[in-house]
Amino acid sequence: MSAPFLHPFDITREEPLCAPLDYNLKSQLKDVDRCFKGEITAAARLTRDVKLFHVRLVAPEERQRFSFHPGQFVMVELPGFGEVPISICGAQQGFIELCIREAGNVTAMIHRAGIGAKVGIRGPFGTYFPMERMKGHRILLIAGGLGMAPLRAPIMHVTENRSDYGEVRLLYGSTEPGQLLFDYQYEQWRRVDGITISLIVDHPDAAWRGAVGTVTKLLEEITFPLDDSYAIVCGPPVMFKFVCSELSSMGMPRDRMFVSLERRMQCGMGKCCRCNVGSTYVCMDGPVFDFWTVMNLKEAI
Amino acid sequence: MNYLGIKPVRPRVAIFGFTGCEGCQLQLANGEEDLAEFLSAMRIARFRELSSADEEAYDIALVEGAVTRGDEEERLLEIRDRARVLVALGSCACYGGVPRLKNCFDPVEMNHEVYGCHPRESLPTRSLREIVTVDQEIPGCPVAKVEVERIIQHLIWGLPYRFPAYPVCLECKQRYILCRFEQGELCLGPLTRGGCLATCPRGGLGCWGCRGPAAEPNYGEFIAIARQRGFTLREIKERLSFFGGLEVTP
Amino acid sequence: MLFRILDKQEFHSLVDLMLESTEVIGPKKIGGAVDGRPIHQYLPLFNFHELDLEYETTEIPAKSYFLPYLENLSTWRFTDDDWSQEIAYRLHPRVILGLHACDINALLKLDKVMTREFFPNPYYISRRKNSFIIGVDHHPCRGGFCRSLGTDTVERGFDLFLTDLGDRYFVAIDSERGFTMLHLVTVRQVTQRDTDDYLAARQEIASGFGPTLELKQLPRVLDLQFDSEVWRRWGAKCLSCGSCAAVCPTCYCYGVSESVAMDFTRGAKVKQLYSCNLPDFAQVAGGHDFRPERETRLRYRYYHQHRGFLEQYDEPKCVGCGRCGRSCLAGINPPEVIGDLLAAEESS
Amino acid sequence: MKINLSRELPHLARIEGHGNIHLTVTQGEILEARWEVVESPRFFEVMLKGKHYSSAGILTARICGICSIGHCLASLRATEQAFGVTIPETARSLRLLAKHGETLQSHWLHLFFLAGPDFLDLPNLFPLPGSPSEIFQLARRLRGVANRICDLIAGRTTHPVSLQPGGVAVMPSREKLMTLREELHRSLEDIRLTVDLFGSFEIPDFVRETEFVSLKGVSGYPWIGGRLLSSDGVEEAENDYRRMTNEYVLPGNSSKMCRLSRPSFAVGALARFNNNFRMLHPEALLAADRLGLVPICHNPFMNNIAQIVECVQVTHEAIRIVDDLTSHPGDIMAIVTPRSGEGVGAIEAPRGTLYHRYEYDEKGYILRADCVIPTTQNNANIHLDLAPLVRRYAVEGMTDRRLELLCSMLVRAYDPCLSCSVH
Ligand SMILES: Cc1cc2nc3c(=O)[nH]c(=O)nc-3n(C[C@H](O)[C@H](O)[C@H](O)COP(=O)(O)OP(=O)(O)OC[C@H]3O[C@@H](n4cnc5c(N)ncnc54)[C@H](O)[C@@H]3O)c2cc1C
Ligand code: SF4
Ligand code: SF4
Ligand code: SF4
Repeated sequence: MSAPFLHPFDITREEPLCAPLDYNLKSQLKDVDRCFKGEITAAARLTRDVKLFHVRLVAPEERQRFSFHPGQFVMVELPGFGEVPISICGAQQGFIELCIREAGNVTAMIHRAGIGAKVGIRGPFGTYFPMERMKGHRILLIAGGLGMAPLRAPIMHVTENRSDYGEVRLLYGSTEPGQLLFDYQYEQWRRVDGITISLIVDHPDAAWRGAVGTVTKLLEEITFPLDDSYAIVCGPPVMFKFVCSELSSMGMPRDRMFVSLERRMQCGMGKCCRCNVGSTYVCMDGPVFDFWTVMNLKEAI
Repeated sequence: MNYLGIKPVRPRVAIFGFTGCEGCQLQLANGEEDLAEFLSAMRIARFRELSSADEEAYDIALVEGAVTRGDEEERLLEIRDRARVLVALGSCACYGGVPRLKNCFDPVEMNHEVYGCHPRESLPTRSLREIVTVDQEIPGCPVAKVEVERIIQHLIWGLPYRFPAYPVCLECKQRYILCRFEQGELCLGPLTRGGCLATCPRGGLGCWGCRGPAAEPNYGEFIAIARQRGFTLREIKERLSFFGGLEVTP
Repeated sequence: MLFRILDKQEFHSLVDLMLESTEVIGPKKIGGAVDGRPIHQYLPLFNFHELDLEYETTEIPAKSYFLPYLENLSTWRFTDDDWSQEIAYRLHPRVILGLHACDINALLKLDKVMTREFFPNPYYISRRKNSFIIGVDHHPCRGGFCRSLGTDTVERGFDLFLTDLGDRYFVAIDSERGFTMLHLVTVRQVTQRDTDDYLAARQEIASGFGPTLELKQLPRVLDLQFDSEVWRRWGAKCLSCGSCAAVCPTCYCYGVSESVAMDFTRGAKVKQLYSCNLPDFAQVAGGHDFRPERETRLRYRYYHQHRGFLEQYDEPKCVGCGRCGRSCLAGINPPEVIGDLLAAEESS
Repeated sequence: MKINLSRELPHLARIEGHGNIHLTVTQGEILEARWEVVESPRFFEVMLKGKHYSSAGILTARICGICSIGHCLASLRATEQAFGVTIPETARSLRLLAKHGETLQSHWLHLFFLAGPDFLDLPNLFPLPGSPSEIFQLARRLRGVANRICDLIAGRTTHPVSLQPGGVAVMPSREKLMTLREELHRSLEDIRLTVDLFGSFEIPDFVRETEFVSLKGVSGYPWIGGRLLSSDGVEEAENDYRRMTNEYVLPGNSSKMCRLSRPSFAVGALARFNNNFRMLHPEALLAADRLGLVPICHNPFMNNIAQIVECVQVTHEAIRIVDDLTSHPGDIMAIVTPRSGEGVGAIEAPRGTLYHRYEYDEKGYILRADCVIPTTQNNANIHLDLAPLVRRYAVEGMTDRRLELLCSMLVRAYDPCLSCSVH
């Protein structure tokens, strides 16, 4: 037989190839595994094991089209080394801010990569905090430990659109004063943006003048009614479980509290199954869930 | 050459051999495709099997073989002192390996049988970690070169290497290899740490467990399965004790 | 759907034609087990005689031709301080011949995950669209329970589907390229006699099935029996070896590992199919594990097959091929585990 | 000429295992020239006791990382002799092919990485970063072919898996064999380059008459089994190997020693060549001729050259075997039924004749085992070569350093395998 009787199907040719410029658009997504190239333009140490990275997408066009919602995450790729999910903790003037704790191999390597190093970025992925729905309401922002990282994006959103929201309270607990993230911004949030900030630590040092204990203790300060408020709670599972139960006993409906789950992830696209909780993909149906949903997920916390 | 903005260091590596077959050292000279890259990624301070160069200073010591004599123990302690990172290379170094099998025989009789009235010094076989702190183990009889490369890279970065948690069975299935149990043979694949690409089952031999246990070996169920398929406890124990890495419980 | 009749001699010519110009995968006998049972696998064929359509089942499903166990996701090239990424999809057409209904049903389930989701998987799509699938009817296999799941027949997902009528095949055609392919040989229209024979053949196959499992209540039972001792009992047997997921035609979970050459000039990002029964499946940094015990992992696998997937795609993920049970050394198999669960629910 | 020299060369480099040379020369008189093996003994013969026959080949392969295939084959042969098993013809060919792979692996390793640096005046053959030398590339390619033979036939480059009692467990596919054939064919060019390279080296001119022991070739150059032959005219059956080896223990050396008609004898490439050169392939003979290797050669340094000649021989044999395998493949496994009895397996390992002997009980468990290793047989010969070598060159007024080097080169020329010899 002369001509091949089966014609190759070329996925890259079938429709015009479109780089995944905006993962939030269900646009003609083809090369889902191709990443944006991002350059680390700045890396600042926030605490002993946490650094804040500014990553600027190298291609101007990609930079322009990159958009995200607070609560979403990206996959940060070190080519030839590994890829990890990291929440976006802010984006300004063309760069993405990532707050990364040295937890294992890949994160340790990111910490070592010098300024100017190029990393891969895929995303943003996942669900986000319903900032639209919260408009006009009181908001409680509650963080424990590194939970401040995913919480920072909603804080930034609130400060940028301050007039859209009612009273905003930030409750933040950490093990020790040295572990408090973004302490250099508290003044501004307080004075300029009118956010009430309460801090608490487990193990105070000599200089610490604030409250001592766990973040649940700060909830005692809250006197206003909660049935019409919203809460975003970020932190380790034990922490948000406590906080959310406390909040609901104080009258907040469970579907007005939002938490962000962390699971092992290898793709971010609902394919590798590593993040599955029951039937739920944390990467696609989460990482942001309301507490009611979390309670109904078996093995979630 | 910079990699991700980091300049990789070329560590000084020394390779030593104790009681063993030197097959693991030999693997370092195998893997022809990237042998030049591999050897250039480090500065080989000492590799007696292949080189007469002998530098005193080194960062990483790769030690092959088990310890069966007093002088070996002394040398090991000295190497531990000098090396920043001590790596046990191969199953003999990690678990005692095949040389450990002699431990179940009477040492005096054994010596007499082989050397008559001129006995040789020989202590019970010990693995390196029974004597010194070992920073990294690379099991295998012999070690898999690809894995050695990955581990050396991790040592260069100073980051821990994570072995596959799964047992050999997964790789066996994924390579279309027929299960040895189905062929009526015994195989330690369900207990043994994967990562060898199921070399033995692929070559038509059950796994002998040279790489030590997988993350969560289920010994009890394994022995029950093997017995149910007609293997005697003697056979199962002989197999489990072969390379010294697995637990031998009745 | 269109139907035609293909003489066996013509089928032979068709396969020969395919062998001449494309890669052809088909069931091939590769040996026997100690108990004398023949062992088949889907493997590349080199001539018609290697093809054995009378096979009962294969140990490894055809999934590895769509989701290879090891697949390169991207290749990296490094230059000083910079890198580039190369992604390549498999573009060569190939014929996969002799799939049973359960295996085609399994592909349909994978299609739902891989092609119609928010993030379609181009690696899969490329392989799927480049595969010409010829299914074949067969008698029920030992250990299979496809009937209980309604996957013993298949209506879509293939190009051609053959039913053996002795000297000829009754061919169902489900694609344009299948129709075109048949033009290469002589086929004829279906006569009443052919239809009668076909229905008789189907009838005979259907009568070969044993009793079926009643699975309607299963999703609910799985929730109710979440803490059942059934899981402890079966879980204690599990070797955590991942064989079940490896041989399952619908399991698609994976892990990714990257490597870089010793001289840092090139690297690769490689995906390896994984299994939720493996100890580190749900482990995260710092060693925390969301499913640390064998029983919770075993339970999770059954959950995903029979409840989780159903919630998302309105059907269970299992096609009842029985492969997982056959390859499990510990003898953990869905009919028994599910049977125990249903019984536990009855008695509680 | 007066020379004073007291040298300990401990843990000689570029040989397999640990061995020392002791030299003491006072006023030109040799007080001591001693070869000592200090490798730790492992007692394999004891470990084998009580093991199932299926373990024997796997266990004994671990005697040596370089000649694991040789050990495995000797072990399998001993077991099969004990059980009266005849392995199928195809399995026999596959085993021989694996054996050839090992011979190439081992000889190339020795020639390039162990002995080669002496002639090139280098400490080793490691590549310089960025620019590996041409000789390194040549070595890499040749070892690559050798490794791929072992990988393909034995399932792994070191410690074979597919060589099993009764035959060989897997038959490589035709496609893979064809690729191998092409590779072998292409490697002939590299072998020619190697012949040229070694032809350009100056091989020390030292002669000491000795006895050479090897298998006796009947229809071809001998590798697996058959009668045993010495250049002094002794001939024995495989089963009577002990009359050929006469092992004895010397205090101070962990290795045993052997003797036959004289106080020492030699085994290995040179011995095989001297005893069987008539069976060589014409191309191998041509290579011998080009490299000045003439039978009967009594220069131990020429063992290196005999190895190259054998590489030519083995490559041609391997090509022929692959042709046979692709044209008439057959059964590869015989049924093995254990019975009580004893058997001997003699193999020409890269370094010389290797013997395994086992006694089995009726269930197939080993009662007694004996392994005689080539290096054990060579040790006495190495030892006895040292004094005349030192004497000859000391007279020429050679510097200490040169003399030292020459002594280590002599030891290396035998390509000793010390872990083996104190198995
Ligand atoms: C949605 C989401 C958002 C996150 N945001 C942040 C953040 O803003 N800042 C931050 O510091 N960390 C964040 N993490 C956690 C971070 O992903 C892990 O710390 C990181 O993956 C650890 O990888 P490693 O290679 O350094 O550690 P290792 O222990 O070496 O991990 C090996 C592999 O395990 C997987 N893995 C391990 N732990 C986790 C984990 N907790 N979550 C997911 N995968 C894991 C990864 O695939 C990783 O490649 C987030 C995780 C998720 C799921
Ligand atoms: S051969 Fe061994 S490793 Fe492979 S599946 Fe069977 S038991 Fe597991
Ligand atoms: S299969 Fe088993 S014995 Fe063989 S290499 Fe792998 S771990 Fe070692
Ligand atoms: S779970 Fe088992 S029976 Fe169901 S499809 Fe997978 S392998 Fe087949």
